[in-house]
Amino acid sequence: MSKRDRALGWTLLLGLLAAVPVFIQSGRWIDFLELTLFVAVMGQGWNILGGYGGQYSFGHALFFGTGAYIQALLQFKLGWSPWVTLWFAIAGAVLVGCAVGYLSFRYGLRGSYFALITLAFAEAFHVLARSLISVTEGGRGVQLPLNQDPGQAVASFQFTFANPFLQSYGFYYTVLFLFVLACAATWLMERSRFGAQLVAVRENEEAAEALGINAFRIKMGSICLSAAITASAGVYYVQKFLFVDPGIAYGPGKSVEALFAPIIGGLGTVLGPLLGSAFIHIVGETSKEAIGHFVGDRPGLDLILFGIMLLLVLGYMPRGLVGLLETAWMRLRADKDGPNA
Amino acid sequence: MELLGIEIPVFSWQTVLGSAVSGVFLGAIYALVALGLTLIYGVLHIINFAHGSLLMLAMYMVYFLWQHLGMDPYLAMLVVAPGGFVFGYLLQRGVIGRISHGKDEIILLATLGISIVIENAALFLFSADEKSVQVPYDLDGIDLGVTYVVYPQIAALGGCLMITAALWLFMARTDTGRAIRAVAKERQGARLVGINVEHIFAISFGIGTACVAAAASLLAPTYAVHPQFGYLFVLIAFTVVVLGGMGSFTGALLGGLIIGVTEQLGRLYLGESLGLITISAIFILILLFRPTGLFGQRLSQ
Amino acid sequence: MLEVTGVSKSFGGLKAVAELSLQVERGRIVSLIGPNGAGKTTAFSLISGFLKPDQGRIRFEHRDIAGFRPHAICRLGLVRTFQVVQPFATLSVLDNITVGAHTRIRQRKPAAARAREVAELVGMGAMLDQPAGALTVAGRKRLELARALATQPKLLLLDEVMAGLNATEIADIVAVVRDIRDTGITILLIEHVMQAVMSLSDDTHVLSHGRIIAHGPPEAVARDPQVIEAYLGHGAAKRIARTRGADRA
Amino acid sequence: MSKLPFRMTRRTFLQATAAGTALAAAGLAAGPRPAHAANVIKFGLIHPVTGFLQFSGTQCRYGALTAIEEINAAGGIKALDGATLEPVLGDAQSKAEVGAAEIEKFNEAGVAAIVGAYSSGISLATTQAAAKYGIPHVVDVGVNDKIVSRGLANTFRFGPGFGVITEAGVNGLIEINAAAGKPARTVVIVHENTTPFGSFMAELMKKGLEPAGFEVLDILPHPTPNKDFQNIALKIKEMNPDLIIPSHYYNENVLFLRTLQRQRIEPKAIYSVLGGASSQYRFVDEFPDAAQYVMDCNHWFDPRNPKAAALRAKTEAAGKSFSYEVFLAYTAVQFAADAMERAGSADRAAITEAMASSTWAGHFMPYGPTEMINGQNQGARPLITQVQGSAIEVVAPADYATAPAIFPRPA
Repeated sequence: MSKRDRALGWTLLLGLLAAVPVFIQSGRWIDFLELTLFVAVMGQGWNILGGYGGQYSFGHALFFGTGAYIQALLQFKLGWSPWVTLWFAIAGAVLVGCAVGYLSFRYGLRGSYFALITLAFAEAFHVLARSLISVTEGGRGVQLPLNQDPGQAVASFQFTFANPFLQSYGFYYTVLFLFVLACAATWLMERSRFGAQLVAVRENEEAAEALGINAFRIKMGSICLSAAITASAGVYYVQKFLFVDPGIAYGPGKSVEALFAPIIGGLGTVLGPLLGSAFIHIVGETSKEAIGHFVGDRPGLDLILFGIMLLLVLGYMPRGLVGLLETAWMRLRADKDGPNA
Repeated sequence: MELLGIEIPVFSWQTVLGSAVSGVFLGAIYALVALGLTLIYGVLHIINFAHGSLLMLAMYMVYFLWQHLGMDPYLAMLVVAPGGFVFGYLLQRGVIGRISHGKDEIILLATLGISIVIENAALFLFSADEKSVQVPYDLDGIDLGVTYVVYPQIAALGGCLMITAALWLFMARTDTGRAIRAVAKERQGARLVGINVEHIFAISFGIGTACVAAAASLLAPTYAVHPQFGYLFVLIAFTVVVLGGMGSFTGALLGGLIIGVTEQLGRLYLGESLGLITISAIFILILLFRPTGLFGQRLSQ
Repeated sequence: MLEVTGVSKSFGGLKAVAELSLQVERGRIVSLIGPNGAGKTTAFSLISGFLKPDQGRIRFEHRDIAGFRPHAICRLGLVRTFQVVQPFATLSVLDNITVGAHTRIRQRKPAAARAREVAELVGMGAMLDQPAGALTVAGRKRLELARALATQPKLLLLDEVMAGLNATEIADIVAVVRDIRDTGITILLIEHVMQAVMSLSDDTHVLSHGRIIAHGPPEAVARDPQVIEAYLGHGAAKRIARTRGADRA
Repeated sequence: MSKLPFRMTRRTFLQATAAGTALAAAGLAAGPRPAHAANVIKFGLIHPVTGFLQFSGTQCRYGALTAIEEINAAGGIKALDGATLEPVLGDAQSKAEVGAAEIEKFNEAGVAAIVGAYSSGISLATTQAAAKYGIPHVVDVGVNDKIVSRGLANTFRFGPGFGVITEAGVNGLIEINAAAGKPARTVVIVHENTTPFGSFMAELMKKGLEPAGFEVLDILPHPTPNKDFQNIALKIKEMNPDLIIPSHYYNENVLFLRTLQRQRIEPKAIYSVLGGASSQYRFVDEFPDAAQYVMDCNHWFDPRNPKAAALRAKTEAAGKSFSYEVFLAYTAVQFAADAMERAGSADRAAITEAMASSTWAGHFMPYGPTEMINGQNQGARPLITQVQGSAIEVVAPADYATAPAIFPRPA
């Protein structure tokens, strides 16, 4: 795909996403897009470490959860403004990323060992969040007061009770903003020395070291950026649902969601996480609707269908959706250019 | 007693010993679940997320054999273990091997996808109700003084030892066992000397599944099964595998026992909730300082 | 420029390199030869920081670099290539070389421009967009060289860049190595292709069982009976002397 | 790519996004539905029927669907010319964000009211999402008191929250103990700490029991799910309390009680508060020995009300266990349907209004006539049951008791 095609594609995509209120008024589909973008943001966070850096984390809930907990606790316990706490939430997650990265990379953990240690850290945080009741409120979770004064909607970063536009689109734009930010960061990274070196480390750490790349420092940079982006999804989650508990924050669910999207969409690509997330949600929604429509009340059947479709996609698209898209694009181009040439 | 500001309770020696003994029996259960996983991990180098779902599925099979045919759960092992082997073999050969194209990230998603399918198939077919096998000897046992040990616990420990021994003999004495070890060590080399690597992968996955099925029949008298049952043991099983060394059966056995005892003592002193941190702590420390585990050989990646 | 003094390294009980001492002077091409398993690659790994010496000193431009990490050594201007080539397989040739160029050049565009220059120098100008994984052996060897070169080294350690190539390809790469030297880069190379060693190097060290057994200009070293013994086994030197005599007769 | 039409309709947008997936057609077929078909009132049921909470979610859904079926069979909503209720099902997949997304769908489907969502965490998200559209939302089980205390006008809970349950548990225990001549003094509390439900209870219990002369020897929290209770059993054995108060979910409750039995631990009484299994017929049938004499302060129906017995028979005939999820969701739906009768309208605001002022008494719960204050039914309270033989008897409070408490239990 040429540079111009790509730029055009992105402009079109972002333009469409930004103009969503013009053609979608349905709360259901706004929410659908919101969830898709939310998972895409987490996926982009994972992608920076896993896709570009080749370090597969199974515990990205660590960053989502830490971001969410700090965001919730600072408001709950100290009454700080959410606009202030969010910086601490992101910084806190970056700190956790630093600590986990330092230990893992210093001791040279790669491949499945890295995957397992992130899993172990997420579980350790899960246990701590549940047990250190005086800090985290334990299993009862942290619940933030619901703002019901539309005048305070922006100040309280809550849009359940706000003017009609914010009520419908406030959180949509929040998560779209985060998504654009995450993509911009990824895009800039891809085009920077840091990005080139990160990919080099992924491809061959020894060769990268020989070429003067401090692999440890590069991987640290990658895990910190990854943590920051994933934590921003946690901030959004808390502001939208006003509740977090150990299971939501550190359970395996979010870790899995974060890695699904980029792997299906296309590892190490800017667009991959969005495509993957969209795919997951569309397949999830269609199988839910199809089962609901044709079979009726049979819990689990839709998820069986979802799982099977996932396996099929994995089997037939080894390069993810981005790979599929590129192949299709090339073919289209070839067809168009073919007769003229 | 206080340590670093944390109140450490004091218990009688009977309680501490009882806790440690109960840890041994709990550890046997961990080891049982981990035995199959360590083989799959050691040979295929994959993190099999479907392991818990396979355990759950086997538990259901044991339950149905008991419910409909009145088959004793221990006797059911003779049916579910071979059944598990066939299922595992086909799963690896027909699904995982076929769709993965040898890519790690796809294998990972494939096992996740399979666990989604199996879990929800269980929910769909068997409903969300907990099902438990009731055996007449459930409460009979031996009074060790410090704690009471019932026959199902003893059977789990004994079964664990026997399965470990059987696996060890199989790997050491049979041609298939040797071929599995060859593949685990040097995939390309094994291919060059004419070993059908895909077949060996599937055999290993099959044996791993058979192990977890055998574990299911030993767990059935103690635990009720439901579609989410697998989650109870998945993380622990990984910890045991890493602690013991990937691919090592003796490692899994000892790792299971060590973790069982550590966890019980940790829970005794730190409380049932915070005490679980001991498992994560062992996991992290082993990964950092001895990633090959207690008995593992040096494995690349 | 490079000064190795009394460096030893053992793995388990096996001494891979023992009391290794050698010197490389600025602007020269120095070769390190020896039979398989003599410890040549280990020596390279020690010099470039992939292994830590058990004892001994490694000085590069009067600075003790023993124990430095590879990336730090590279930044000082000493870079190695690998005997088993290690391209960044999914990246294009240009991107591979650009990674090397980034070591000195932060900005993307100048780094890519530099990479193009280097690619021209090693004769890869036409393959810039190919994925590195799809290159032939000869192509990969060149890429390995180009990537290292792009880091703007002062001293280049080449580990068997000619192994597995045919005669034409070897002739090409010999010319490239000379060109590199002519740009002012000092070269230390490990090589099995004797014809290349003879024609290229100003100075040769012979390593056997982890020890330097001979040192000097290549023609002189090639006649050293100890070297012949090391390569061809006990009594070989005498046999060769006899055949040479027969030839002359 | 050809030029995209600038203004997309919802339908074409869907087509565009779903293009490429084989099932796109199926998804479209089930697209937006008309808001109100003739004489049908859409009724949203949101429960976690897959994922970690699948058992309870399924039980709730069964109870709610049964209620809707019965209402329709009995002639629908009479004030609306016999309009029938049409259930719109939602699966929260045990995740709050999925629950909230389902509420958006309910809104577009035009539901008049919602019942759900079993867990406190999901209920917080669904009530909040429903509040945006003013859809009346009856919480069936979620016992977290914060669900109804945050001033959402659309949110109602017909059953009790944990504050009331714990208080009833404490008072019941004090009474029963006093009546038996105060044989029990020392107490150990064992509770789950993974969800809000168990986490809040322990402290409240302790605060209530100590002034009444009980000594709380220890509080032992544990996570859900939990594999093993031997440690807890050993600790209890060492402390040798008169009384054990467990509070957890079904599986853990079963495992805990069986472990006590295996370890031959026989306190004077096991008195659970929201005990999970302690007042479930299934448990009593499967493990009669472990269940014997166990008391439980839990959601329970008025044992003298024949409607409850009928529902139980029906539920068990359907192969389901008659658990509190079933009858709480069942009653929640009935409460909402009654509000529709009172409102004489399927309008959301009118139903909400009718719920807030409801005085409904036609239920089989021991709550008396309904009185909502801030969305909480004031009369809602638990009962105290005890397993006696193969029956679960109500032993307190006296006005509902079917048998006297056997306390302490016979040795």
